[in-house]
Amino acid sequence: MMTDARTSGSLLAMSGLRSGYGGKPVLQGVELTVEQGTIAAVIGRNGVGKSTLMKTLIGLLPAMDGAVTFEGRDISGLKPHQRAHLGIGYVPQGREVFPRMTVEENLKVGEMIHGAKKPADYDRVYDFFPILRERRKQRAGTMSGGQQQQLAIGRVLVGSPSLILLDEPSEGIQPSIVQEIARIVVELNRSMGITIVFVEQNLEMIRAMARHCYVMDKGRIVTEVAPEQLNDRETVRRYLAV
Amino acid sequence: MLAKANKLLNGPQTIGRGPAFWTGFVIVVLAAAAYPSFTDGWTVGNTVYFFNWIFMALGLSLIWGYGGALSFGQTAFFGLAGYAYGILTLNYGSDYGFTILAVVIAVAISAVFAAVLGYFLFFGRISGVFLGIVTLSVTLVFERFMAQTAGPEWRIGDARLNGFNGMTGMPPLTIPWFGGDIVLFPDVQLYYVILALLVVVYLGLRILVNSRFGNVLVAIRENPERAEMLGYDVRKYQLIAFIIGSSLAGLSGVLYTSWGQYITPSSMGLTAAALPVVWVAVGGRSDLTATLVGTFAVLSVFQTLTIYGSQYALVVMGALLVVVVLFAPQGLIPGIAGLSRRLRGAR
Amino acid sequence: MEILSALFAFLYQAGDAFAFLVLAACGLAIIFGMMGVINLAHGEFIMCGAYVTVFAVRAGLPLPLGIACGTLAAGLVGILLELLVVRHLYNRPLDTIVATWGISLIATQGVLILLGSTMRGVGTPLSSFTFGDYSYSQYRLVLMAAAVVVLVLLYLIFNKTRFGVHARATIQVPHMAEALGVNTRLIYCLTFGLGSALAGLTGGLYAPTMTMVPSMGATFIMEAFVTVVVGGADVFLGTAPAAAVLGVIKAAMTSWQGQLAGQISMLIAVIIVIRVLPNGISGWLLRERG
Amino acid sequence: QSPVKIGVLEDQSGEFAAATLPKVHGIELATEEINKAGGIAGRKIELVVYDTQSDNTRYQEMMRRVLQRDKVDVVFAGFSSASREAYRPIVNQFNGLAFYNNQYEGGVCDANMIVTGAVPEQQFSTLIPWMMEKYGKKVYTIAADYNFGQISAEWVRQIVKENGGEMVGEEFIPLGVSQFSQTIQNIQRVKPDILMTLLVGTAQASYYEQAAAANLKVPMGSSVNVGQGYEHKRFTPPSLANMHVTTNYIEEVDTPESKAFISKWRAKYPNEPYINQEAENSYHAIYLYKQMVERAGSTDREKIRGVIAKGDVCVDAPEGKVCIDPKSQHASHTIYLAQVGADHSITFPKVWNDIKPYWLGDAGCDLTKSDPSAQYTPSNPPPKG
Amino acid sequence: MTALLQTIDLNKRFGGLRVTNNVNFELDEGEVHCLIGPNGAGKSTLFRLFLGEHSPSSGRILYAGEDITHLKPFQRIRKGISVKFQVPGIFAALSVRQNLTIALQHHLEGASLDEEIARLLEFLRLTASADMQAASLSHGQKQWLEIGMAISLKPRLLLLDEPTAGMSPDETYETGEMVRALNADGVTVLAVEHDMAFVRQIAQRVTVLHFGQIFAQGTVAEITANDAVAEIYFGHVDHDD
Ligand SMILES: Nc1ncnc2c1ncn2[C@@H]1O[C@H](COP(=O)(O)OP(=O)(O)OP(=O)(O)O)[C@@H](O)[C@H]1O
Ligand SMILES: Nc1ncnc2c1ncn2[C@@H]1O[C@H](COP(=O)(O)OP(=O)(O)OP(=O)(O)O)[C@@H](O)[C@H]1O
Ligand SMILES: [Mg+2]
Ligand SMILES: [Mg+2]
Repeated sequence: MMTDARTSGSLLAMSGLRSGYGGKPVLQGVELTVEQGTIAAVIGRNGVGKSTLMKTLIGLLPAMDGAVTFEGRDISGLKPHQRAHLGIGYVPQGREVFPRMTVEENLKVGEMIHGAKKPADYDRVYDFFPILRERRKQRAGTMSGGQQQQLAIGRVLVGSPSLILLDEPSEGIQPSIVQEIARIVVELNRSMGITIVFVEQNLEMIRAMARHCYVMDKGRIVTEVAPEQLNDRETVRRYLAV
Repeated sequence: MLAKANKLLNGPQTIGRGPAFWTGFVIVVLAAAAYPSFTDGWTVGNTVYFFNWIFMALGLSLIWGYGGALSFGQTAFFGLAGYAYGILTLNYGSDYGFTILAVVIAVAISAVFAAVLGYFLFFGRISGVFLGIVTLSVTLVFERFMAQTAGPEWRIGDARLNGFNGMTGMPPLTIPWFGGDIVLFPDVQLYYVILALLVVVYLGLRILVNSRFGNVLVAIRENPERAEMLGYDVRKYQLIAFIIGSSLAGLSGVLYTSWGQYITPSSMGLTAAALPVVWVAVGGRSDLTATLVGTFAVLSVFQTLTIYGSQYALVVMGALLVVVVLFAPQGLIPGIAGLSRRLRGAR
Repeated sequence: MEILSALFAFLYQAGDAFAFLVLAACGLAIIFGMMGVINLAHGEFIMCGAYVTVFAVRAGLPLPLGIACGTLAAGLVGILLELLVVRHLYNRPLDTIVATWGISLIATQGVLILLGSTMRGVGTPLSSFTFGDYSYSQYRLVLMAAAVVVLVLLYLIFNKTRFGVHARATIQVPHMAEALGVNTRLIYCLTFGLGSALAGLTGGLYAPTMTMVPSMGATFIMEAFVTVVVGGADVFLGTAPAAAVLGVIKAAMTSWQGQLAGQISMLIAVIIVIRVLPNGISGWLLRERG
Repeated sequence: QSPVKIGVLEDQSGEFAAATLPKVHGIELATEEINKAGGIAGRKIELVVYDTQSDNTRYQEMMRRVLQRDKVDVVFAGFSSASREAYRPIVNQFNGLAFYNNQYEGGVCDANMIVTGAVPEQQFSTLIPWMMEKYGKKVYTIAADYNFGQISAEWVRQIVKENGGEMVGEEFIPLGVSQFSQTIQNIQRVKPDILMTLLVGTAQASYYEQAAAANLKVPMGSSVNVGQGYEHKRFTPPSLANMHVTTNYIEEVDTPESKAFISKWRAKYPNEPYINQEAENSYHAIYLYKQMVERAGSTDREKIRGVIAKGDVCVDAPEGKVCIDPKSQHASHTIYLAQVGADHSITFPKVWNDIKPYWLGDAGCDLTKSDPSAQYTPSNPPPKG
Repeated sequence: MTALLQTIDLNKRFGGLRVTNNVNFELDEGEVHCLIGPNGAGKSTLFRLFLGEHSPSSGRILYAGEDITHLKPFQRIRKGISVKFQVPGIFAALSVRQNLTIALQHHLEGASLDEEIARLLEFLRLTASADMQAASLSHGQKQWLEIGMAISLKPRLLLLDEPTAGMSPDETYETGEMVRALNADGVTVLAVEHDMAFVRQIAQRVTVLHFGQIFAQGTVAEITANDAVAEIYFGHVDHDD
């Protein structure tokens, strides 16, 4: 567990966050606070800016306006690798594994989270995703879609991040492993206090994992719903219907 | 019919559309037509010389800019057609406008060779840098081979290949005319012929790239797998583009040869092979207009530098290239277009 | 003895061609093969290494130290260029053709203006040895050994070190490497610097055997590109076998039919190899490995 | 009075710059001297200089420019034979007059051209018999694989045969080749008495260093080294040791005329790496032209050719007396045999005076009668008749 | 014979790995068939074999009774097969409109082409983004665009590899309705999916692939009730919503 002072405070906070592509903002002023040690889901329709938010948090997109604070420190000006060194892990939408490197080498890159200050824990990752152990020497580009997704998740776990940003982790994964991932995430959160922010469409997974669920629309967080409420078709319609 | 032509001329694959652009186009063509009356003989002949190269650049724009296949071998076709013209005219003379026929045959020869080479390349699924290196190798094989044909045994009919020193003595273009052929030395008459040819080729290519064919070509550039999965025979389209582009290189070669009555293996060497790539990349490869204007601009700027820059010319040229690439990522012409749009927008 | 002498002669020639191809290509294998930067100024890095080596030796340093200076100088120039120019072009590899062509023009002509059209060389060290009917230069054996050492070192650097893994990750999916904590700017810079330094090393090694002129790099560039491309995407599984294949073909054809045949046969071998293996030799070696 | 305009197209950058820069200087030096002394028939000389960048297409562009726009009276142009062939059609088209001041493979029979460089019959008919007498009869040639090398090799072959020698090998090297291990081995195999090296360009010059490193010590002969590329100055001794070159001039020539010339040169260009034969050719070519114009009373090409046809256009050049042969419009020369020592010092074991460019005239080229505007070789001579 | 697509002893090996293992699969004309199975079971590989992107190590593929094993991919497409890949394959630098044009120009031109594009854009909810570069669409939008291109070909057989990945439940539902509508028009559909709600919505038959072999086949109900399938694929909790 982390120190007490931190457990109670907010780990990650966004205020008035705006960012986008080619001068056109997609995020229109995101306000969100994520508590240390929580699991927060972001949901919303296609194209509202969920992935844009994740990219802005890790720094792949520069913020046009507003601020991101992490552990009480403004990180808006930091480069992605500097943010990673503070312990933020990012699993992008669409996997983005290093295709011409082996599975093992892909995992190796993940060691740099925390600036490689923490010992890398391969065994844990291999235990979570046995296929990765089996295919250690296969080139990542030739793995199946779901296998790549597992690799992308495993890759950040190697570096023991203190915050993980997950963009649609269940995409392309078979149901039993979706459940497994949900279980793993909750377990990591519980045993190591890792904070998780994830974007997801799979309501079941949200229900299984999330403690908070934020709805995004047109580049803003418009409301919070309780994860249990997602059982309710009407709620879902309201926030996610097209 | 007219609507269709209009659509093809103004399609999504080319920049510049609408009345403003075409008014500009007409003005430029008219200005070009009037130009010889305002300038001296050297400038006219020299402008023709620049025009000669543009066909090759346009061809590369088609193959590379639109089709996504970087050919480093434009000069192979340039040289092939140039030599073919020389051999034909040295053997059969230039009477009765034979030179025009020789142009046609020479370009056809380069088209046939492009078809054979292109078949070998595209049907062998060679792509990317591999394509670049194979085409470069082909042109270098030509160069090395032609360079050693100095001996008297290397002759075809009356035409001696003459090794590295190059082939000379071929006649300039002639047009059969009542009361004697018109000989097109690099002068006003040749200027108009080439200008007309350039306008025709430019418009023709514009129509081509905005047609269904052009759509498929850019699709292949973007994602050949997807294009194939939409039912297009990727290899065939690439081959056709390659043949057309290479024939245009052949046309440049013939025009160059007849212009200076000279063709040499070094026209197919490493430096020569890199030049079209540089012109096209600097101008803006994925647009015909940009390529045309860019090539002309690069040629004139480089020549001007050579004239006035003394030994610093090459240094300045190099610096210009670096600067253009850094500050106009889309190429010079789209870069300028974008800048002016932004300036207008800012106002 | 006749046969032994002829056999040694052939091996020596093939080894000589191999060394030339490997050393010409190794810097490019990184800059082009790995980073995708089509570096037409590769020859000028070689020239830089050669010139600095010659200056250093003339200033009194022993040749190996001179070569080290040449390597270092080319590496530093590479890093500088990376910072100023190449850095901005990673996502536009084709534009690197133009930029590096420009750099090459500046370098060649700049050196011509500054240092004159030619310079006195340093002379080949070591002496000759005789085997059978022929006498050979010992220094050429050093070149062959250097080629092998460079290959082994590169293999180790890129496959066994953290830097190597990070470099490959950066080159394949840069933004992801960055997001995982790799300082990609630094990696790019160092990788480019390494490639340039290797070119400089080649220049330094060959400086004692060649005439020193600003355009000397041009004699390497064609061979370098051909070797890298025939090798294919994987630098180390590619460059070495490609150099071996091309080296043997070139040596055999040269001794049988002369230099022109050697050159042309090498180019034709390139065309054929690529036709048969459209992804280069390493693409073929890796095809089934998954 | 309007000046006499002389166009100068030489490669001041690129591959050939090393050998060509002194040519420009030679022209400038002569021009300065003549202008100081009152010019050509009272008219000052004005130079129009362009850098052709060792690029044939630049010759085409710039030759048209000097003739058509700058309207020069005469052009001094070209280093490589290819560049000469590139501009020759243009000179013919505009009926201009061009000086080619370069040692070359010979054979250009063209009324628009005046050649002041040495040609094979001048260099080989002197060098080869001398060397065969001294070293032996077995000759091996390595030559650049293009016109210059091939035609020169043809000359070597012919002269070796005429003098009762034997060719034991011939090898042609493509331009740009810089690695010679195989060639060195081939030479060792046949053990020639004499090695003729007709290599061209900076890449091929690497041969000497590599041959020396492999301990190949056959006496060498050449028509291009030393005189053109001053390799004995650029290479580390003893890589060029035992090289023999026939040249019409190099800065080591130890005559009072030569010494005076060198001191004038050094005063103007103290940093010149070397004053080679092409530099001297270019220098005295200006004086030849001056004499022609003054005697013709005009810069008109036909009038000038009328003067040449008299057969007595001669100047006293730093090398000695130089005259223009009316049939071929080539120059006669003093030929120095330069021998390179182990420390790369030069000695001159023999000097031939007034060697004529006889071959073209003997073979049937007579520009006083007709102008074929062609280039011939021994195996492709002018048509008889 | 009603089989539109049939494989006979189909095998595919990558090095030592047998990814497709003696598959004898039949797809009936007119049905909507779902292919499910664990990650790495070989579903996408099977698709690539159908399309000719991979050539089989052994075995044959028949389409409408004709042996297409050795046809080139584009030739198969021309016979009426169309596909949406797992990883969206679009023409990134071209506008959304051009992407669709390229797919539609096979059988349409002029005004009717423009009309059809407008209709499709509306349908795909991409009207507002019509002139944007396809590269700048969000992940879900790219999926839509690719589906649009696939159906533009008016295929007889439509292959969909994870068409709803990254879509919200509602969008998934709509995609399902679209598939059913196409099927009603006579298009045969073969879809790979991990989203069981979607499978339930559209599938008339389901095939489970495991280690490159057909593991089970049947209706959705049969498959979900199959314990062995639950073991390898669904996991323990079954659910309903
Ligand atoms: N590279 C880009 N360039 C320009 N615009 C972009 C780019 N990427 C995304 N956009 C635009 O930004 C908006 C938000 O995209 P984003 O990827 O954040 O959506 P999302 O909420 O993650 O959707 P999905 O659920 O489909 O992944 C979209 O309208 C998209 O068109
Ligand atoms: N080129 C290749 N080399 C080696 N193995 C490969 C190659 N391509 C695929 N594989 C392996 O084949 C197996 C099947 O992959 P495939 O992509 O068909 O799976 P899938 O069923 O589509 O899985 P998913 O649901 O995860 O998309 C995987 O184990 C994969 O790693
Ligand atoms: Mg997204
Ligand atoms: Mg799959």
